[in-house]
Amino acid sequence: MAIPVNPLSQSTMSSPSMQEYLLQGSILDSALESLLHRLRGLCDNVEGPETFHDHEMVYILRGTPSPAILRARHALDHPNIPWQLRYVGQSEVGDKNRSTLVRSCIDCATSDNLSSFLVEMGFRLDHEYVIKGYLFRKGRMKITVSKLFRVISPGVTEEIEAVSLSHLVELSVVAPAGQDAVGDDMRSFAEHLKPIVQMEKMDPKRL
Amino acid sequence: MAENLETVNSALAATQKLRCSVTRVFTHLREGVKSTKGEVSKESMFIRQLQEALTAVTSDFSELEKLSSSLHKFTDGIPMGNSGLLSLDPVQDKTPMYTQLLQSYKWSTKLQSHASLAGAMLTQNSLKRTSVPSGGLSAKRRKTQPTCHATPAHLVDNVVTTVDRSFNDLSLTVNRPQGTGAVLQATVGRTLSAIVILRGLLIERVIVRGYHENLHKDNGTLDLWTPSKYRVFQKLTDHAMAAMLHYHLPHLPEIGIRSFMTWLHSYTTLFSTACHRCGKYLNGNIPPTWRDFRTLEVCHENCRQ
Amino acid sequence: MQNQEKALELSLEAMISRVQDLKNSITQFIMKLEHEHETLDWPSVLDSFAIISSQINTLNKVLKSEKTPPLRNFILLPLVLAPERDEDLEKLTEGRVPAFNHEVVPNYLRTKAEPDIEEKEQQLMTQASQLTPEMIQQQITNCNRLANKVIEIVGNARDEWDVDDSGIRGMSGINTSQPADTNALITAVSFGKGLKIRPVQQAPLQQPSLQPRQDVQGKAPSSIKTNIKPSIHPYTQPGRPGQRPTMS
Amino acid sequence: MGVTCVCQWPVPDNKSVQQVVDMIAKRVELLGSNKSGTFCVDCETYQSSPMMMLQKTVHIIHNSEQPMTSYAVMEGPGSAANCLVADTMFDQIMQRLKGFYMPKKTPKVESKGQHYELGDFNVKIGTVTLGGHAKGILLEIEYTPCVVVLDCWNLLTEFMQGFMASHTPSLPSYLANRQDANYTPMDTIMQYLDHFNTFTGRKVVQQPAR
Repeated sequence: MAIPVNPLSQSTMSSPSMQEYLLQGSILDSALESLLHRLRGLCDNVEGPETFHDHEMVYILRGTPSPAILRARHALDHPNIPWQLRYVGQSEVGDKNRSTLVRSCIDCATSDNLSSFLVEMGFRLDHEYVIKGYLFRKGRMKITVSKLFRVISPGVTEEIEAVSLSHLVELSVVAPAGQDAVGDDMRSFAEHLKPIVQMEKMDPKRL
Repeated sequence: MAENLETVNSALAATQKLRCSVTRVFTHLREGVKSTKGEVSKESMFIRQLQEALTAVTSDFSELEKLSSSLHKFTDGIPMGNSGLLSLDPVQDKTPMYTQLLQSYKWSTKLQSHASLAGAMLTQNSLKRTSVPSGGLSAKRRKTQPTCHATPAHLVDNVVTTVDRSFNDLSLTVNRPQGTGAVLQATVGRTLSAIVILRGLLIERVIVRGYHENLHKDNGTLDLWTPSKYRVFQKLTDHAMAAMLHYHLPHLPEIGIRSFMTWLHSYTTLFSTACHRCGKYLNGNIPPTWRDFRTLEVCHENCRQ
Repeated sequence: MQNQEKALELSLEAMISRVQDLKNSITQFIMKLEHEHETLDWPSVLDSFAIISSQINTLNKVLKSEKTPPLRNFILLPLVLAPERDEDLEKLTEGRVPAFNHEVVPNYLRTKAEPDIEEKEQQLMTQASQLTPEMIQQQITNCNRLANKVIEIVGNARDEWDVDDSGIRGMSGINTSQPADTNALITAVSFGKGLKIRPVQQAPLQQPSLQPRQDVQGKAPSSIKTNIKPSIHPYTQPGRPGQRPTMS
Repeated sequence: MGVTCVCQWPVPDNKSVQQVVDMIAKRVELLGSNKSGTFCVDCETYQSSPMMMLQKTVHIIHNSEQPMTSYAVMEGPGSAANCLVADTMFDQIMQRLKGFYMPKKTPKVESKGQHYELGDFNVKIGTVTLGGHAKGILLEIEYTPCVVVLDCWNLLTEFMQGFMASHTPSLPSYLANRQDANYTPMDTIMQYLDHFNTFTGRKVVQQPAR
């Protein structure tokens, strides 16, 4: 998939960092078709969704006060496009008024020696997974419907097994901090997906 | 029909007769008056005989004319074959085929005459693109020429693959963006890449770019027009055009391609070989871009003379 | 007298226009049936029926209205029958009745039903008069019972149908996603729960799903780490603490 | 992008850096080259925090020729220099790792100056500054059409002799190891890093490049 690198991202360097607004849900494989059908109708992709097949490796650097976690991701179906390095901050659930999960995030495109570089920086591979699915766009919203696979033997992305019988559904927007109107847009879009899938702000800490 | 045949026969006979009498007139005139001393009787006899002969001619001629006038009706359309029959079509306004036919015939005759003129001129000032003398092989050439730009695709592929295999650091790939015409992407070592446009097996255009320059446009199609941004490769494109003309062998297109590729392949050492004449690498900040067509000798463009 | 004539004229006009409407909609319907029978769907047929029946209703209303003088009291008397074509009549009837002759007049001007129908009616009347009141009562109850039964069946069928429908709707709320799966997927993506590299090679007998999942923050057994590292990142090997070269 | 050689031009004791730069610029202009803008290469250094077991250094280098790219070069004992090519967002990620990698106290090194074009050659004359103080001169000579060092080193040498005379460098040791590989902008960065390291007086552990 490789979220395209925004060449204008540099201009935002001085401004407060980018934030990701996120809603999550899941859909059983059996009902996948009806969800895709609805998304096809709702979203901007005229020629159906883009597909992606990515391998994500999560690296961790232990230390005080808290470990640093970086996610390295690369597309298995397009080996030539850059790898993606992603920093994801703590998720803030906020109060009832806030319609989505908000977390700071930094996306960075890199060359393919990323994993060895991270290891040399002292990071250790924490876990890895393969993710395969569809990507829809609606304005600046990004909707992914994807299946998560666990990697059976480390580093071998061909031998995989599904984590569950459901597809993960994520609705996200990356925007400069403080644009809470984004959340309302997302909330109203999520309404359109009911009752097939229930998009909610899931607090991972409570799960 | 038989009637006509008879008339024709008699007309033929009359013609023969006319011919006889005319011959007689001329023989008589040729013999002339035997002696110059001039007996009046002899002279007058000569004149009388001539008069007789001439009257015979006139009568024969009038007879023939009579016969031919009776034949005229029939012979009208015949000599022009089928097209003559077209002219008999009474509704000319609706089917102006005959007039068009005449027009086109006129034009094709004109074309032919112009072409033969041009051909004559060209043989006088030949460009000497080929090593074969133009005179002796004209028959052979006429046979081979039409085929070399309409070579079937698999033959082109075969030739390209054999050339591809014969050089280690020259790789060729064939594209056919517009159906029939093949476009070769040639990569020479890690020095340059070139696009060679073929028509059949004849090279039509060559463009040379750097090894790391894009051969494709943003939309993924081959970029056939943008020149290289590097001076060296712009120069090389010029040289390649010259080489293309030099190796132009319409009757042996395969050899043409092979020799062109051999020449192109010699550029693997573009940056690593010094000029053979002046012994330097640079001249005007450009490496030796010239390779002799026959010996592949390396030199700067300015050192050639 | 004049008033009566005026009323008659008005009511006739009204009737004629109603009948004209009715005729139009019937022709439209026939056209529909003839030309669009391939694409025709049930709702549009029902629409046409509804139009026709409403028009018949209004026609009946016109006939029964108080303003309409009792038409029964008027007499139509054919004075002359003519076997020739009558252009005016033909135009008036849109070509259906070309001449006012002996053939058509009895059909158009009759006031009674056809004889065989009359006969059948008579038969039924005699039959009815022969029945005893008890039998009539019995038949009425029978009929009612049957009707009730049919109503019940139809009602049941509709209830079942509704249940099915709501079942589908209900399912999409309940069964297209499972909260457990949602949680599993989100924890996996966020913390790698269930994705940690496990010593599959060392424990081939154990089912992967039965393995205890490692704690997110907890340290994995060192044997596992060292076994996995070299296979992924051979460069990490030289960098051991003990081998650090001295800096000058 | 083509084969590039970065080399140092010595500054004699009796002249200032600026004087020497002007002298070189004059020579290059005499060759017939055109000024085509300015350039800047800067380097920021992060040091791993003492609690980490291994002492490691990460240099973040930017080159104005590739304005959207950050080069992160990792140097550490016992490991070869490893260079990650990333976009500029990597700088922000480094800031998030404050607990582990701290920017070094020493000021930023950068090489800044004029950019000249001469046919297919590019010449950049850079003044190296360390926290605002001019420290020396770095010349960058690029031959754009060629991507293999082995092929065009002689040619490049001939070109450099044209205006550098006795200061013409020999093949940089970094390039010597990658003579046959395709040249990448990263290779230019590594050469700059080597030179920066000598300017800052850091100990340079020459590692075989990958």
